[in-house]
Amino acid sequence: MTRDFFLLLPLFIVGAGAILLMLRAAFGKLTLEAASPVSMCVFALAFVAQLLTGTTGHFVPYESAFNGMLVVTDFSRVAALIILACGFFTSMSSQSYFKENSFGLVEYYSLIAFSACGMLLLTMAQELITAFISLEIMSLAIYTLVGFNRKNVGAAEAVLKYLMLGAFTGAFFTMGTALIYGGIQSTKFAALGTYMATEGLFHTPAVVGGVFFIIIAFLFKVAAFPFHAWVIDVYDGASMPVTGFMATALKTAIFAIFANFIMINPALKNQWVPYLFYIAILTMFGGNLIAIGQNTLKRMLAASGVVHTGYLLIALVAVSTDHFSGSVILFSLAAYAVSTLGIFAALSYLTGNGEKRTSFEDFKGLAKSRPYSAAAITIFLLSMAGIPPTAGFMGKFYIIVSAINAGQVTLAVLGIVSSILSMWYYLRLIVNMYFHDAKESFETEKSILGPACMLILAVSVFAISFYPIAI
Amino acid sequence: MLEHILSSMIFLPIAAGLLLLLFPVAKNGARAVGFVVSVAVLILGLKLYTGFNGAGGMEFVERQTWVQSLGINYILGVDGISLFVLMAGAVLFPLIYLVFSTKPKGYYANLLIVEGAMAGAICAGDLILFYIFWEVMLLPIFFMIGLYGGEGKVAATIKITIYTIAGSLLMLAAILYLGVSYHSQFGGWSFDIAKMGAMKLHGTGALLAFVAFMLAFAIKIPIFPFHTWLPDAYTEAPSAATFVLSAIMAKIGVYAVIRFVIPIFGPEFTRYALLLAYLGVIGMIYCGLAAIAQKDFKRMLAFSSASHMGIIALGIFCMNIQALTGSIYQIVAHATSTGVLFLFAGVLEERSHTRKIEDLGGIASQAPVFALFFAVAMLASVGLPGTSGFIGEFLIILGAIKFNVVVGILAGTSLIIGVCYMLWMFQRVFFEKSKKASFKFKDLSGAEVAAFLPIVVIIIVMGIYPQPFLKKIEPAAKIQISSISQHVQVAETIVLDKGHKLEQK
Amino acid sequence: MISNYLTLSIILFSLGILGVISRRNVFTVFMSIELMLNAANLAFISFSRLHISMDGQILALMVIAVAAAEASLALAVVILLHKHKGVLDTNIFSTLKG
Amino acid sequence: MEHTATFYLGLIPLMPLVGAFVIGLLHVMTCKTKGFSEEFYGVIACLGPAASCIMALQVFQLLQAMPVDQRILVHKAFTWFSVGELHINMGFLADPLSSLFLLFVTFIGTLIHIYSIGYMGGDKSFGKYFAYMNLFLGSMLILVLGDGPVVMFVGWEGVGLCSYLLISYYNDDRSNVLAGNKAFIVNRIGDLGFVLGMAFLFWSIGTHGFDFIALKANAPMLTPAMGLVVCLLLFVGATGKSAQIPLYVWLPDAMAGPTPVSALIHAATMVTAGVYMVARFSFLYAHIPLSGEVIAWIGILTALVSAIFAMFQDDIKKVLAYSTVSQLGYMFAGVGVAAYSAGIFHVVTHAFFKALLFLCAGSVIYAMHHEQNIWRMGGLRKKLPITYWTMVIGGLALAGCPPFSGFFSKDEILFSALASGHKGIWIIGVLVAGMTAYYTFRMIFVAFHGEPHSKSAYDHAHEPPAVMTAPLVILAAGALFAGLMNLPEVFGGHQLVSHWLAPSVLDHHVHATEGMEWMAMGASVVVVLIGIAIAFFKFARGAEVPYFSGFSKFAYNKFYIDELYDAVFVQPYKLIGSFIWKQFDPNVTDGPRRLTAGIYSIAGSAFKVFQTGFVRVYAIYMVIGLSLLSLLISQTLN
Repeated sequence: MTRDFFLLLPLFIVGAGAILLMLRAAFGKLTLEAASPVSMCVFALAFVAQLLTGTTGHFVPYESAFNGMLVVTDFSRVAALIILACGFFTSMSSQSYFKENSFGLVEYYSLIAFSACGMLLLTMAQELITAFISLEIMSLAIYTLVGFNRKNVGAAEAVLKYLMLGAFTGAFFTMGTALIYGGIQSTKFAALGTYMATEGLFHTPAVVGGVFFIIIAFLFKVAAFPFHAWVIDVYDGASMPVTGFMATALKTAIFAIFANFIMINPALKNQWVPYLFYIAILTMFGGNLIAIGQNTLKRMLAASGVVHTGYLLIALVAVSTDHFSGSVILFSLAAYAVSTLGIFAALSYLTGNGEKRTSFEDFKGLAKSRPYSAAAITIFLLSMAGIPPTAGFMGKFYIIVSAINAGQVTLAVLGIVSSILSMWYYLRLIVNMYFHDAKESFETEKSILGPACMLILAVSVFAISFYPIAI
Repeated sequence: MLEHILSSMIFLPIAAGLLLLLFPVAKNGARAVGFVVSVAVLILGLKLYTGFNGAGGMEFVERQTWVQSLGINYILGVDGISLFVLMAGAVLFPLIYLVFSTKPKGYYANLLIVEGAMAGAICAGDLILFYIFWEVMLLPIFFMIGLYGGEGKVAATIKITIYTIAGSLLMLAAILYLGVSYHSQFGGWSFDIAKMGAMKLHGTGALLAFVAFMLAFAIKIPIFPFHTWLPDAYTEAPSAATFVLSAIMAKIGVYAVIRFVIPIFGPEFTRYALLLAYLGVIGMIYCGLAAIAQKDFKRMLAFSSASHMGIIALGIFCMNIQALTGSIYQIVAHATSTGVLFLFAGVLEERSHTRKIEDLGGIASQAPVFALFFAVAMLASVGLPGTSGFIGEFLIILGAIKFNVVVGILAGTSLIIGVCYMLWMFQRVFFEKSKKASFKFKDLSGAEVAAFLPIVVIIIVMGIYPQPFLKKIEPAAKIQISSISQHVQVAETIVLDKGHKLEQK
Repeated sequence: MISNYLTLSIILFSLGILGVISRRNVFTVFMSIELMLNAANLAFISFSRLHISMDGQILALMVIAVAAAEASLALAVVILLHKHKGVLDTNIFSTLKG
Repeated sequence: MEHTATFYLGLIPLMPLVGAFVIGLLHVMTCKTKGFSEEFYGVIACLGPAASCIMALQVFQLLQAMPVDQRILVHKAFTWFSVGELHINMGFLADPLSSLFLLFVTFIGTLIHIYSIGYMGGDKSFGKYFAYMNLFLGSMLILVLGDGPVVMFVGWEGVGLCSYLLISYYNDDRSNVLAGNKAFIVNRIGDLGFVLGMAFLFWSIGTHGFDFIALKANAPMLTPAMGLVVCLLLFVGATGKSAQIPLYVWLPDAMAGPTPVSALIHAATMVTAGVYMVARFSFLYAHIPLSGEVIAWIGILTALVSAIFAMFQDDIKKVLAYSTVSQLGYMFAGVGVAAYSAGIFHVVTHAFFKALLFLCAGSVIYAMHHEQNIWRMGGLRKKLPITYWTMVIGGLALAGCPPFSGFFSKDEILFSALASGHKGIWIIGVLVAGMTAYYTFRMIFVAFHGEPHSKSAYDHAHEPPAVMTAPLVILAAGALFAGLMNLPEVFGGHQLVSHWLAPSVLDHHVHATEGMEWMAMGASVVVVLIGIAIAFFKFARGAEVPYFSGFSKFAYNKFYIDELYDAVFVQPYKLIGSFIWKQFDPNVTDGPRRLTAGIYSIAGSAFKVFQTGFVRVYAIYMVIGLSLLSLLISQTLN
């Protein structure tokens, strides 16, 4: 009983923190300055709690009460850790961001916490409606965050696109759920798994269609080709820290549930491997081709996010269904998260008031006036590009090893080719920062948290890379 | 200390370089630090050299487990081959700090990092470790060219980086293929180079992996036709970077072929050795011809360096002890001759503020000492007997003749080609009437003489009394040769088919 | 018998999709999405009738609740967009592109 | 056999090298300041050669003391390099052949050093000159003493380097440097032949030991085909070093160097290295008659062609240069017909009289303030008596009229050619002898007889100092009497040189009737006298600058061989180079990379089009993707 409580403790902490923040904001008891440390504390607390429940294994908390809708596994636990860390660093960098931009409110932090709640729930969800609800908890908060800058038409447009398409896929998800319910009279993953094991994949068209719809929904959420188009514009419209948060935490959560869902039955996974194979390739190369065309950092990073989705799909294809640990997926998610958060943290204060510096041109000569920021950004970019000894390299390394190990040599090679292609736009920024003369002095408001966050992440880029995992 | 001597040779410079980058230091301070550290590395290297007994196997081995589940370990070690590549770097690096006195902090710091990274790549005994160092050693060069290079620096930087990274990422795929096939053959994971030799590789997979490896190394060396990045990079790079690229980094490419490709891909290597040998020798001639057309002495030296690399590479592909030993010896010789020529080019550029050959002239009368040193290095690079250049070149040609007559004869032409452009350049730069740019050309200062004199001495000594060095190289080379000897039979029949086999009694 | 309900729900769902991709007015688009969600609900309910179990009904209720939350957010967005441009044509809101 | 005194062999080359090092060091250290006095340099410079000359004498006596069949001294200083089957010792070998060379190389070298002190007086980089000269002598001695091809090659290339350095000694003038480059590059072409020859030799019989003794022992194992390849490749090296067709072109230009250099390097010693090498490898060439044929014919043709050139030159040094080429041709003809001792003997005598002639020319040039055109001299007989008479002696020796040294050596070559049945070679040889006599005395008469052509120069002309004339006299004595060393039996001589060389060269002894020998001798003497006579009647009473036309113009311009080489080799080389650099490398070799890069960036900009920004379009993408996927799945269903 208590164990179950402890297992869900991080979730409770974050939720409580979110509500607390909201109330304090409502009563105007909390300044914007102080809000971000508070939410940092919340996330840190949750993180520690998550670490303390470090028991290995596979638990079903409050089985009777929740009717086995949530399952805590090592996989979900690590995913939760990543998500909490993302929340922590996002609220850290947000403070410096709101020093530059004026539209900040305390609710912002509570929304981040709420969305984190949804994500945590999502990682544990083992039942479709729970998944749907947690998905919506997450999404609704994120929608609000995307459109948080009410004055900015770009933000409004972004939220329109995101909300519209998100709801659209939500509808698919529900329809899928309905069909599966119709097929097997239950919406639990376990039930679905056993059903497939006994009856086979194609016994009832309802199940086939349902599974199809649900996977489509996931593919949309992770922005896989051809469901990727929205992500560029939405990231572009959203404000920096939110973009970073979406790019990392949200992706982690979705991949967690995606992996959980597709692993419920080997046959299911094997049925989807060929499709995921092509989707992964298209996603990587589509992303690369979009990325080289871009002139603003945000859009480039969004596109590179699409490319990384492609890598993660490779990992998904490659993970072995027997003894599924998902360590590869999580490691590469962590590696990607660290560098992406880092670069967005840096950008959230470097872009200046109203995000006036956004294009590659604007960052010419950054190294001259802000050497440390430039160095950190370089580290993050190299990590994204997968240059050793950064975390990004190890992430790609594990993915490709597992791919070759799973016999997907083609995927492995194409993955490497795509990372050759990706060198182009990462280098472009480094070249701009270092090898050109400064057009401006990059004056920004004094703030500690943002740079501090960036430096911590820069260090952890290397720290993570040397953390060995079992494949 | 002595049991971690390799690690300290690797990480001392890297740490020093990173610290220099992190904290604000005056340029002279940075230079002093760089000099001290590189000298320290040199001392360690000398300890290593003296402690090395040259039985042929790996010595000073260090092992640390890293990623247990994938059998990735931190393994370092040197044998007769790597020892000399390592020593070349250790000996030559202090020079840079003596010669280039007025450069910014980052310049010196990057040099330190690249020194450490290259040492790592040379000593690495694990494929993943090697790959990591292999990539890391490019970054400082990337920044040096981009930050302190000439006009066309950005284009040159992008070109060299994309080119080399493309190569090395393919090599990564090949490395992973090796690991996985080891896994499938012996159960456990391992990337230990020593164990790789035991694998039986066959089929297209092995071939592709071989191609990927060769591609990466061919780009680094560079072997024709993958040399096109070289002229731009060598020319636009600051002289120290060019020096590093030509003197040591290119050699690591050659070294890597010896260390990885020969033991692991014996059959493929022997099958395609002839083709590769032709590429090497064609590259030698091709770049030698291109060198004669240069107006810019740095670019000319770049092409000459490429030309020499062609013949060094040829030495490996001949698969006999003379040629292999020769090319290992030539690695050091070339580092001390052409590498130093690039340093001289740097001096020339700094003092005359031009890279155009026709702007210069009559320096020999202005700066006799400089001219003398330059001449010695130049003669070594054209392989004059009595200098270090001859031994290696002679051994390579000898081995090439044994391997394949046509290749051997073509390789012989290097005697002529090299001397043509070198004399041509020497005449216009050092002889004739002195022109405006070189009119009041300052001769080498005492410090510079002190810096270059040891190298000149090394060039001469290596030419007159090479045996002590060869004694250390030969056993290791023998091991490499024996590792492919069982395949050489196949290769010889293929050569026979080509009909170029030298009749022997 | 039950199949008719399912057919109806499928038709509604398809109509929703059609609406989303064909209509330009933000309101209509959101209404079509609601249509899709309700098609799903219809499917739930008919299935629960088929299986003679109440789960489906519960699930339908939950979906409705979520849909309501979503709709509220959608309305907020609609107001936001109208503030900015005064029109609700999705094509107007295409400044982020390329 | 090993001997207690063999360390001399190591010391002999070392002495001049040490001298070179010391002088070079002093020069480099003091070249900016005033520097040391010329005398100082001169003395140090002469020490090395003198010392090695004395030691050479020691070695010679040592050998003499030994029984004839074991006259071999070997000194292995250290293992030079050894890889696999290849073991190269830094070893020195003294046998009759090399000891003979040692003697005259060191002797003449010393004399020329002494002479140079006077000739180079007042030169701004006096020290550098002597450093180079000593370095040259050291390399030459290594070449001579090397106990194997590889060590020999060290000296071989060393002398090439020194000749380059000394030709381009006055390096302010582009033409001199170009001459130096030409010499070095042409020599390198020859060296390519040498290296390849060594390589083939090694892989065929060298694996059991790669020094001359072992090679000699294993020579019979050599297959004829491989033997021919090796012999010809080595001979290519010889043609480069000894200025034979087709690689003779560098030697005339080499006259750009100071005259003593021309005397020492480009007449007496270095250029004979090729002959020496062939004699060294006589154990190979003796087995392969065909290679001998080739050598002999190339030699005699070279002799002919260059004699023709010499007849029309007006630069005194150019005349001598071409006569050197032509004499070298004789020597090769000699060794070609397996008369090695005759060839070597001619090398020795030629060393004396040609050095003498060059030094005489040098003192003329010195007297005329660096005027080299014979048509601007004239009448110098009274002004420079010593020079004149020594030069006449040298001329007679060169022309080969008895009893001067040249006569015996040249005659021996021609006779052995005839006796071994090479009639054609003999006829050409005799002809060339006549031409030689003609152009030699043309030069002497024009320069020393008749009226002075330029009064002013004539008035300033004066006999050079004793330090220059003394060597002239000594060499003149040599030129006069050197021939007696190898006096043939018909004159009651004992052919000392031939017998001395017998153990180390495989002479192919011919037995012919005395009558034949007399006939051959008579013929050449007659031709020589005719040649001198023609020269006398044409030029002795003073002659005007000739106007060349037709064949003479063609010959005056050396058959335009240089222009031909330039058009056929040099220009194409440069063109290919610039073509590769300007066209081929950027467009073809680098093409694929540029193409991919271009395609990539174009595709990138093209892909932007799909990001329309219309949310409806994105929804449509989704639906399309969805329907495609569902299609695929329905495929799998049935």
